[in-house]
Amino acid sequence: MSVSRGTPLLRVRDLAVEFATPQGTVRAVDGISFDVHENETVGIVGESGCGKTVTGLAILGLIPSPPGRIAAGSIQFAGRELVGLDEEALRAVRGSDISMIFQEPMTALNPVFTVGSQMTDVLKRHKGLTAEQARREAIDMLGKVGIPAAARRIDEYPHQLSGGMRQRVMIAMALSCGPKLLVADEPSTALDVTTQAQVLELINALQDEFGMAVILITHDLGVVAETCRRAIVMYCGKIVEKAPIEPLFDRPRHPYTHGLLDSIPRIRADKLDRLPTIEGRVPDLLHLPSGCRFADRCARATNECRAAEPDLRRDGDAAFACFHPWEGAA
Amino acid sequence: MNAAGTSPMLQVRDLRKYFPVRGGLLRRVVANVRAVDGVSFTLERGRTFGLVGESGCGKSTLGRAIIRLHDPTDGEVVLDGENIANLDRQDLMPYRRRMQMIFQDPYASLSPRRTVAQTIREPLDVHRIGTPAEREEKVKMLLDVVGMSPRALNRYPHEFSGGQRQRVGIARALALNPELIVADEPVSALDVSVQSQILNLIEELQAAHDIAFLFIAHDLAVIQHVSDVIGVMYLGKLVEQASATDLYTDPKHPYTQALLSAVPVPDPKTRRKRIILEGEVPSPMNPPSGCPFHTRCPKVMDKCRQLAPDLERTGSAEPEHLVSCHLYD
Amino acid sequence: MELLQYSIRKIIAGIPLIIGVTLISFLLMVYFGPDKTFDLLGKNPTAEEIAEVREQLGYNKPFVVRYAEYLRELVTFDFGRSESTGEPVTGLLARTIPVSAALSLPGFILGNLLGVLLGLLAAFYRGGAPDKFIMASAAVGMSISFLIVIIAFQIIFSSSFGLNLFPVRGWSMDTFGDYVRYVTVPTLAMVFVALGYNTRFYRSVIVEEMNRDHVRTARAFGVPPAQLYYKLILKNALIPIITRIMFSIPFVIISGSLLIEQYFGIPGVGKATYDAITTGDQPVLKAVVALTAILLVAAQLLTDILYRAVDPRVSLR
Amino acid sequence: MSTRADQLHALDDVSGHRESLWSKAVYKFRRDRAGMWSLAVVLVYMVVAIGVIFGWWATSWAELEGGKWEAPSADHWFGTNIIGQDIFDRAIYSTRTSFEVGLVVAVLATALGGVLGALAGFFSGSWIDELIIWIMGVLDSIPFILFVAAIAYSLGDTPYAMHIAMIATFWITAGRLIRGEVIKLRGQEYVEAAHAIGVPEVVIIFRHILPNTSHILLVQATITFVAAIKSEVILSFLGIGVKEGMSWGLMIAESTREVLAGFFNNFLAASALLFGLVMAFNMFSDALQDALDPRTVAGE
Repeated sequence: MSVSRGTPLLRVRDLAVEFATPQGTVRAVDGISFDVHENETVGIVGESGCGKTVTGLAILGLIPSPPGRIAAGSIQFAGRELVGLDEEALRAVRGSDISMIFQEPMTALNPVFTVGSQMTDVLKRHKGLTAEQARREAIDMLGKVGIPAAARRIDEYPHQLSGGMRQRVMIAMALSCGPKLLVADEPSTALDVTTQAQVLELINALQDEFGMAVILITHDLGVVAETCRRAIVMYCGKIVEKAPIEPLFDRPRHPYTHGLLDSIPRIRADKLDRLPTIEGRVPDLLHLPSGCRFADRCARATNECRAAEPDLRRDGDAAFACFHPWEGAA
Repeated sequence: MNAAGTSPMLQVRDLRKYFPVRGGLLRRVVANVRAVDGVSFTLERGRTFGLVGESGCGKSTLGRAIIRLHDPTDGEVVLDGENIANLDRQDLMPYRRRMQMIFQDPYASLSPRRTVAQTIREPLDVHRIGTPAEREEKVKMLLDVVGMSPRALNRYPHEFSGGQRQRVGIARALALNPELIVADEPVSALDVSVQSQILNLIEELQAAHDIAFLFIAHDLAVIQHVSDVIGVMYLGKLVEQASATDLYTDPKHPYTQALLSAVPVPDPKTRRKRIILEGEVPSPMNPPSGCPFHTRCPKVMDKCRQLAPDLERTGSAEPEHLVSCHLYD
Repeated sequence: MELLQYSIRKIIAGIPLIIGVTLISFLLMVYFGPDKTFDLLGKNPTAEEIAEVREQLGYNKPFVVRYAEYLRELVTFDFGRSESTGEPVTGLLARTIPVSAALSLPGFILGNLLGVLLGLLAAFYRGGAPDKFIMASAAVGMSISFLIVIIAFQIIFSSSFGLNLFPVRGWSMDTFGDYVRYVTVPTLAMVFVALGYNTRFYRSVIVEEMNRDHVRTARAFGVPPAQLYYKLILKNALIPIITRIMFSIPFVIISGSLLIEQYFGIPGVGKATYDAITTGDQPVLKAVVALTAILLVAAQLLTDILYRAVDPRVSLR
Repeated sequence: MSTRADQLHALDDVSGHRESLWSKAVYKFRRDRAGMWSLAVVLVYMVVAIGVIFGWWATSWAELEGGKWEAPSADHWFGTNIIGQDIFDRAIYSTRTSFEVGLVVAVLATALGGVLGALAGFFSGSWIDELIIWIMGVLDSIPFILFVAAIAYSLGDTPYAMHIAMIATFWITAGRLIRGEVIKLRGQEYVEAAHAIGVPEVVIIFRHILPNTSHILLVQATITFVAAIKSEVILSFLGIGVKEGMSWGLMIAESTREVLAGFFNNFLAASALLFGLVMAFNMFSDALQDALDPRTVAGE
């Protein structure tokens, strides 16, 4: 592992995000902590409703408020606290130091402005370029993300581009001001398999070129395995396990990670008759069980698990929140 | 049922479904979207044919045309020796009992204002099967078969999770004891941890009731897991068809190869070389001449641009392995 | 060229609408409208006199023939003379329509402009005190009947019980000063009545646009709020705004405000039409209905062309 | 199979939320203070209207009980009008007229709009749809007041001319909304599932599709109710609305001859009662719409 253990680029501590709903307040993210170092790719994996997207939005201060708010915790970016920063200061960070790309390439771009106008806006604002310079820079960026005939396409509108192309435009926009951190929220989920491969390859290539850290938010364990160096597994707003990729996929400690990895169908020569499963379903955030949130679905759960919530336990490079983890390295 | 025991249960022959695009003042047909453009395959009783392809390739349309949710433009759908592609509503009714569908979106596939019991009973009511009391019994039995408690009977769909709703949808499909079920992306809208439950359930039911499945999905791993035979679709056509193991170990068509190599594998130790396809899928309104894949094919030849290849046997050892590619002429 | 072709197609496509509007209106006039025969006759008319008047009025012809005549009049835009006053119908329209337009347009424009502004303001402070205040005021405004507003404003601004600043009723456009004196109170009433509805509508349109994914994208790239609202959101919201405004224009011009014209005694086309309905003055009614339908088709065409200018996704093909 | 099934049975009971769209809406509505207050006011008006129907009060609205333009007193709370009728009684009696017009028009117009809209939506693209859209376009193109005036005038002899005219125009909004919603629902998978089972089309429309638009119809009915009340007043004022009985519009028409002479009681009484009802109903309608909005009901 070549991860530097100096000051992390991003330091999240005890972050909690709450949403007010008619039925009561929901903690979508409940006290999570993690670091992201320069130039590394960290995956945040989990099923819908686990809080992974909310975590991404919180880093950029984009939690829709109302009904949401950051209830507790700290987010430090390059040593600077972002929680509690005023809007104007946050705006200076967004799109310049930290960028974000979203899941839906079809709706994430403004339909009534050209690709060029949306890109040059960002460049003019954050880098103070003239219209002329910004346009040249934008064409350059579009070329870098592999858009053919960029000088012509820059004047097109989003609806004239395919889904894959739009996601490339989003990436070009996100990288145009040279961010140190890119938050990519399911960047390839809405795309077809072959286009997904193109986009992931592109993010990987550009990460090396631009030297930035990437937080890749996804539900797809395959995507994490192929692109990330470390991963954080979330369940019901909590981190259940975080570890470098190889031990995580080889020897998952938390029963949830373990079950998830077992249960996904894989392409393999020898067909399995039955898939191992995780029984039951993800609990509703409004009606969380007491104790460990996974206990109801866990074959290893004991009364201890139903009584108290396990803390995240450190084990070398990794950490997991479980009283009865699977064995570590043999 | 059929006297000729050797003939397959479902035969699809050169099936086409075009959606007309109307334009101009008189709303004339100015173009056709060729969603399904000449597809043929057969499916044996109790087996699973997996249909895989990217969005817009026509796989869902094909499934819906087979169970007559769409009226096919051309071609035959032969169920036990009877071509049902052109039957009218009335004549189709007996066949509706024999083929059913499981849908993708567990939130949209159940009528929100109807209870679970009403939903599962509806097919029995429509086809007037048994007495009301027998129908009640059958509904309870079906709920048990899909692994749900009788307490669910008088509840509404929104009270259940996605996986449970999908179970109700499966119970509804089973109510008429169909011989064929078209399952259109039945797990893609579910959470990862629930997908395997539903896949297992489908396989159990198939084994218990000898049901043939047409299983449609975009996820190659899911398809490979459930299918006996897999067909790969591209732009309304089948480009390759092979047994599940064969397709994985020895993909022939350059598109299949690219597709397989693009699937992210949840195993960090296998860093394979991906085949990255250039460009985009052409519009089905205006498909390219010759081979539909030639615009993106890394191994394109002159011949591919003019002449459309047929879906044929290759020289490989496996007799059921068909591919539509000039590389193997 | 593309625009011309499109316009021609649109106009042809509008024919069924024009036919429908004229047909239904004409049916109503012929079968349910008042019979004017005896209005034109003296006491104790003879059978011949009756027949003659009916002939003159066209009452004895089959409906189809009369409707065909109507269509011919529509194409030539010659509707003959008013049966009540004998004035040529075209002259009557030329006299009354400008009055109605001059009466309604200031209120219409102000009502929409203020509505957009208040809508933006409310949307910007969504959930906050300014939003609540604006929306509560809009709800109150919407709940007061137009009729009450007119009467109340007349009392407040024009009577000796109030400010007594403006004439109680009547109309004059001889000088600009006259125009302002007569148009102010009606305009205030129209703005007051329209503002509640407009503010609500524009706020909901803007809020809808605020919730779109691309707005989140813009925020994620640090777009400041002013630019977000006045450029990114407003341009997207223009489509429903244009639709609302364009489809109101024919009614603003043609029917003006019947109630205001009636109450303030203003000789506009709304009042003329109302009089025509009560007296069964068919030539006038036929002209007004035909004109409304034609203007609506024109408004539709114009709206589509404006869409094209605002939204690149709209194609004229 | 049984062991696994048992596990799942156990889990069925854990399943969290049991609220339906309607029970959630009721829950949300009851927490909406403005909504509850407005509902209370509407109910008070309704009781007043019912009392008039059963002859509990305001029975002497047409009787000459006092002198011309008497000031408010213990006998005549709002004073008397030009011929000495009790203004309070007349205003109270008019509540019944408003409610009757509002209810009849709201229910029938919404029902008509629902059925025609559903037909158009379900058969969208076919001639049925084209025909219904054409009718909607045509009726929309005739200036509203003139249209109502024309029908009301032409059917002058029947007491329901005004109702018919309003229904003929007010159904269009509901029709458009329902058509759009049905087009959306028609593509839903549960409708496809019904087709796959072989359920007849009529049954699909009325059992599977239309019930899922009921929240839209309900909100639309409240909006139509308000529109009908307001239109009734204006039409009665113009002399083409209520012919028999009493209405706030007729009172206001009466008052126009009085206000310039400085007698405001008639005008104020009618205006205040009209405003109170419309305002309360508007707020009720808003609260209902909020409570039934599926986007907020989803509670995500």
